[in-house]
Amino acid sequence: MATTITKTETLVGKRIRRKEDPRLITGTATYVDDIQMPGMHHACILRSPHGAARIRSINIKPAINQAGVVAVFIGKDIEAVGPVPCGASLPGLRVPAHSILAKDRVYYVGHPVAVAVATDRYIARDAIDLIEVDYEPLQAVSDPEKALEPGAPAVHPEWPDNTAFTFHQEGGEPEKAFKEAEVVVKQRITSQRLVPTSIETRGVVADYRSAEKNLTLYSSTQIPHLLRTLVAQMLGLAENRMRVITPEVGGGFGSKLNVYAEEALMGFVAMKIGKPVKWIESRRENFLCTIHGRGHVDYYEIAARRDGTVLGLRLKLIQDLGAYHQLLTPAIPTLSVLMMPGLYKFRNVIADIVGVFTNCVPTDAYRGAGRPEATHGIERMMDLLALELKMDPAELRLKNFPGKGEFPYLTATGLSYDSGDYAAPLKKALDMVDYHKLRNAQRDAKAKGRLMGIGISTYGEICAFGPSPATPAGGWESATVKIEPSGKVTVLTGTSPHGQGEETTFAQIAADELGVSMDDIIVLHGDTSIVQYGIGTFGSRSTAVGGPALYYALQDLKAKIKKFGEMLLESDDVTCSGGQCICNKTGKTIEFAQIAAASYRAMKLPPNTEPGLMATHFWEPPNFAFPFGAHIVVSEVDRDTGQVEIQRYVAVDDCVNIINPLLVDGQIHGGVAQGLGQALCEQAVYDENAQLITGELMDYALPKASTMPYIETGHTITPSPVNPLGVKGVGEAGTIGCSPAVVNSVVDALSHLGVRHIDMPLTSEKLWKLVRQGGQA
Amino acid sequence: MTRKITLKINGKSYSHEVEPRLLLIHYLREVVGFTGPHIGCETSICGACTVELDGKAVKSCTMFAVQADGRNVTTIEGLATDGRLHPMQEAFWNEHALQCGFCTPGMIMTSKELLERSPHPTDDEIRHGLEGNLCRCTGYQHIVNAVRAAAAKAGA
Amino acid sequence: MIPQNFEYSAPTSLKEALALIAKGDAKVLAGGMSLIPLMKLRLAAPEHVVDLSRIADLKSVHEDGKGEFPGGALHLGALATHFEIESSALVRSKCPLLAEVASNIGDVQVRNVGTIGGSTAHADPAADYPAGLMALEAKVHLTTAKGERTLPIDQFIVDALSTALKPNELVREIIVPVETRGTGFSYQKLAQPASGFAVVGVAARVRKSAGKVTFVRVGVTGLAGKAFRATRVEKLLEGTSGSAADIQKAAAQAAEGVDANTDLHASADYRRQMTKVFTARALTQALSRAD
Amino acid sequence: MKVGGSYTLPLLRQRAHELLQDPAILARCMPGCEDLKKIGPDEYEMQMKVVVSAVQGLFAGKVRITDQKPPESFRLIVEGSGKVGFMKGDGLLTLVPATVTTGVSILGSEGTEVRYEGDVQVGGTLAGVGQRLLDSTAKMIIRKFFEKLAEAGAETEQAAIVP
Repeated sequence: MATTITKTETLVGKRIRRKEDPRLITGTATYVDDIQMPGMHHACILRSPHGAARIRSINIKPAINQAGVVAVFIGKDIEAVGPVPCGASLPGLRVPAHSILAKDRVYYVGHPVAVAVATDRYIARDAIDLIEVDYEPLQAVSDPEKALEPGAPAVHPEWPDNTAFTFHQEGGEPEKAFKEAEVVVKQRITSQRLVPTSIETRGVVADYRSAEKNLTLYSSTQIPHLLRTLVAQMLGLAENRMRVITPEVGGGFGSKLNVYAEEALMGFVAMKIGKPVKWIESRRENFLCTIHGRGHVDYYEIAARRDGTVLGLRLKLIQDLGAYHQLLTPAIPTLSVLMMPGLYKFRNVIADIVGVFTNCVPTDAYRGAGRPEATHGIERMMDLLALELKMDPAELRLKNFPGKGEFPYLTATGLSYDSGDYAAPLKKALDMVDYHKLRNAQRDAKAKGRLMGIGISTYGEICAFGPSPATPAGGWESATVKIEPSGKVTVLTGTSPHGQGEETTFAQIAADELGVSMDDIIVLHGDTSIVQYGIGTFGSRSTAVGGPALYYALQDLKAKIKKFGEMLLESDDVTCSGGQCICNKTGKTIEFAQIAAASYRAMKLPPNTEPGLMATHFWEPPNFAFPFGAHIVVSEVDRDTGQVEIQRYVAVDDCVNIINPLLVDGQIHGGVAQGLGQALCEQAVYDENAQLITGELMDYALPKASTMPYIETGHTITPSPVNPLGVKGVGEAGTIGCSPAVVNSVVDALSHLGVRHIDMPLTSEKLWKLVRQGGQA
Repeated sequence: MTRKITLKINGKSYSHEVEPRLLLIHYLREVVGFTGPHIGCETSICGACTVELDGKAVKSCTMFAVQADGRNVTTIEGLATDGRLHPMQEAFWNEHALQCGFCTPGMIMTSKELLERSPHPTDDEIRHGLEGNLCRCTGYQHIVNAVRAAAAKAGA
Repeated sequence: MIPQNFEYSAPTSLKEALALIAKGDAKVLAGGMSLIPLMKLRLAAPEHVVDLSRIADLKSVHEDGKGEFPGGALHLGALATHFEIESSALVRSKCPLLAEVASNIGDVQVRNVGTIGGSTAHADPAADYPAGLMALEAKVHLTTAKGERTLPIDQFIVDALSTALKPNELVREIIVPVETRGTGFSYQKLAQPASGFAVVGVAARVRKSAGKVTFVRVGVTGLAGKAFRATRVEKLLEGTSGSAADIQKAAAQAAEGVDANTDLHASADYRRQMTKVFTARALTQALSRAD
Repeated sequence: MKVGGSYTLPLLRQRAHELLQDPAILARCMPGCEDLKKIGPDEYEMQMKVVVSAVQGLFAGKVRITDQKPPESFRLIVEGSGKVGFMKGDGLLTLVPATVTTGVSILGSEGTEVRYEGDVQVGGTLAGVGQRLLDSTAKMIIRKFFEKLAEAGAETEQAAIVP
């Protein structure tokens, strides 16, 4: 339950209900599909039904002849536009030419082939059924390991080995560590393809005014400014003649941290037909052509001493890239490698990534992006090591954390963990479940034949992307604060929140700093013509990078207010807080509103001071932030059916200072739900001909209210030097910590049957088979 | 090919010539302009399009506008009266039962019907009652809290 | 997302409806919960849709003392919704198994609109109703412009998505027996996690007398192309004391001789095993409710 | 998707084999087959309108017969594509003399068991959203095919015997 707000109390740290909610709960918010414009046309895209095929011919005549159809475009019409950009760079990276529409060949089911534009969305849909495409189907490959086998069908004929890149990273002396190890544990661990499935699909409205040569693009995106820069490039437009507006965005989870063919395509169409045009992705399309997440096959090895001290870590990572690189596709597995030691003192690590092309939709950033895969791997391996050494998994973990005094802690992969007390959240979680009692209860349950398990995972997360040298396109963030002449406050953030609640948390920060009511503050975002350049919302960065940018802008603004206050109060001993400046000698006060009015009226100005009250700050973070935490899951497997019941879910997170605990809980719950989805039920399945056979929500199982457990949250606070607010990101934490805790608990439930590892998702049939076969899969 | 339909939406009468294939959700959103109900899937799974038809929660994307001829529709826009939020809207706000907000109109409509049919539901009943509405942001916990809170408030 | 165009008729009487479908080229729309998603995906594209929802005659749910079943019958109009059946005081008291099955279908929005006639005529091999209807030995009352006929449910459902329904014929009502006092019942279902359809669903009815099981009916959905009555199970359990061992022994036969389906969510092997497990669960609960 | 099974026809093996090669019979027995044209030796072009409940698919495709070992076995390859997707079935049919246990055969109890084993690939919308029903529907269509074949066989036998 939220508290209501009064003016002068401190707001940061309070459970305040959100400023963005009134429009959302009344159905009056504007999402992209809610936009209507005079003369607006509708586009519908014809997509390949084949995983791989040559296009022999396309006949658009029957479609173009329909009443209401104004245009049909195919690949050759739009050759001048593009390509779809890849923002990641790796040595030797092979980047396939990624055209807006397919030319003479299609590379995955869903590959756009033609676009029909009509006066009405029903007519546009009818039109694509009338386009005749003659395909010559080719052999396709969907399994990344099979794609690496000699003789596999080549996704791109020019690269018959299907290898987009290899990447090697090493730290310490891994070979020596493995040679000297007393125990080596190995396991193949997969992290399946997932469909991000924001409940709002993607969508674009493009409006081109030819007289001014101005293109306005409304897009459901997480990165309005980057989108403007890149789409302007794709279309050959001057960037300052393009405006991107991000209306309300119905969820992204990384899938809208991208630049898609359709965004440039709609710009192209609007310019061609001279009318606004709208394209709204159907759910079928969302499954087929919006990026997927994960897609790992990992081979892990851990070297350790018999006493449980970890020594070395080896990883061979096969990343299913899909047919093309989207914005960050090849970069995602490199994040896994950076984070592969988890929270443990592995001083010797070696990793090799192979990025593999398949005839599937590209993978890219999906909630956690690379870190859930890494955490899943290392946390599963720690359990396997504990099993091998017959050690308690909690004890093994506690033994291998760096000590509180070892921060900043430099990892073998070259990261500097800013601050931490990794034992604290784990100990708190163990207390919350009463661990020793719980283990006894488990022994009793197992003695009675019940399959009860306890799973632990700890996680560290690299977030707050990030220092610019380590982030494609820059990792800083921007904020502007204005006090309007009437005294009302406007915040412009370069982040692009879409559910995270920064309109509220940023207002809390500004209200505290300025001492004004939250009601007097509005936070604007997502319009490139209103907001200064910004990077956007992803990678748990909005509060952790956008927050400090706002904080510094507020400091600059306060300094200016003070100058005006001193001038107006005719004193050099002035304190500004609580929405006013006070002269410490006379006690005379002046409200910010009066100061604002005077600053804009500018009858008189303080020395070396410009009129107006506005400050902008671009903040470059000195480092990533590394939040951490621990999850514990208690589960029971139904012996007869293999169904898993999550009996308890405890998540303890250390994201340092919390601006709004209500919202942090919401982020953790939502993150855990997506982790549980991966652990238990979600999987994008391509068959051997690269058909996506979980092509809709009827076959792709999302967690439902009835399948989600109650989540108990806890927090520890370990001060961090990383930014002035002492905040770290929390958006991805729940997801990252979740899946290994769930799988560890289920493996624990079945371990007496000889089960060591189970790949996700833990479907009931899979578990039932293991139970029936006494652990032999 | 078109057909005239007349129906009440949020208490007001509307009449239009429509194609039989026009889905009720498109009619509400694009013809009449109630964009509160949303479209999240094609297959009647996600529930973002939920509205009330003659007092019952239905998925307006799995219904033709012609089927609603002569009937009463309530959308999320029809819940607040005289600028006062419906208790379920208030509860969703207080409990932080939404993040991106896209599923919220449908979720509120289903929750409202749930309490009308069962004023004092258990958590389990709430969770089962919301099976036809997907949310990808909240993990449902705050939604369950909101429905429980609205029930408690109504019972108080 | 967008269906193809079609001609639409909304008759207000049965006679009118039957005349409209007499040529046999129209598709009948009841609740639309199966048909409309198919039309939106353009897997179905009927040229003429006849919407039955304005025919008041087809909505009636009533009891009829004489006729189809010796103990009396409930007549469920084809347009009775799943919610109406789940919540009807009459159905809950006179045929509680059917109410329980109805409450397991889809989600509340689907139950508010989907109809028993529509579901039965669609004959989805994983639909819930057929399990209950098989266990109840229900009858399907069909009508054309020229005449009427009544078919037992196991003759009405022919195969996966196939029924004995002719193109010019409508399901008028489903007829189920008024339950004998003391009959125990249960519907147990393993739901597919995405769609909620039954991986397997088992409906059971049992009666006991003087410590013996005197009557058993078991209907199974989801396992095969069509729902069926597990008569082997029934025979094995009848005459026993209904102990846990008796139940297990009988339930073990539930999938015998059946060509089981395989899909993404469950292999044929798993479906068979789950049929046994859920048969045992349904029988156990039904016996616990019988007196 | 693997398919496999068997169906016993009340026909002698030689006759069953002949029927299974006869374009007129195939056209009649393949559910929804609207047109079957010979385009080469053992190769036919066809139009199919497959109706399964509300689902309706128009397919244009080809039927090919290869690996002929009359009367024991042959391979049947059926391909079709339409707006709802495409499919390709490739199966080995083996004909084994058998005893007919059900139904009426004018031949008494002599019959032929047709065993089939093969692979069905499906693409497009059908593959993406039809998973749950593919197996049961494929089986149903195969069953219908053999039922019609048995019917056609009985009729032709009758015609042969009763001039």
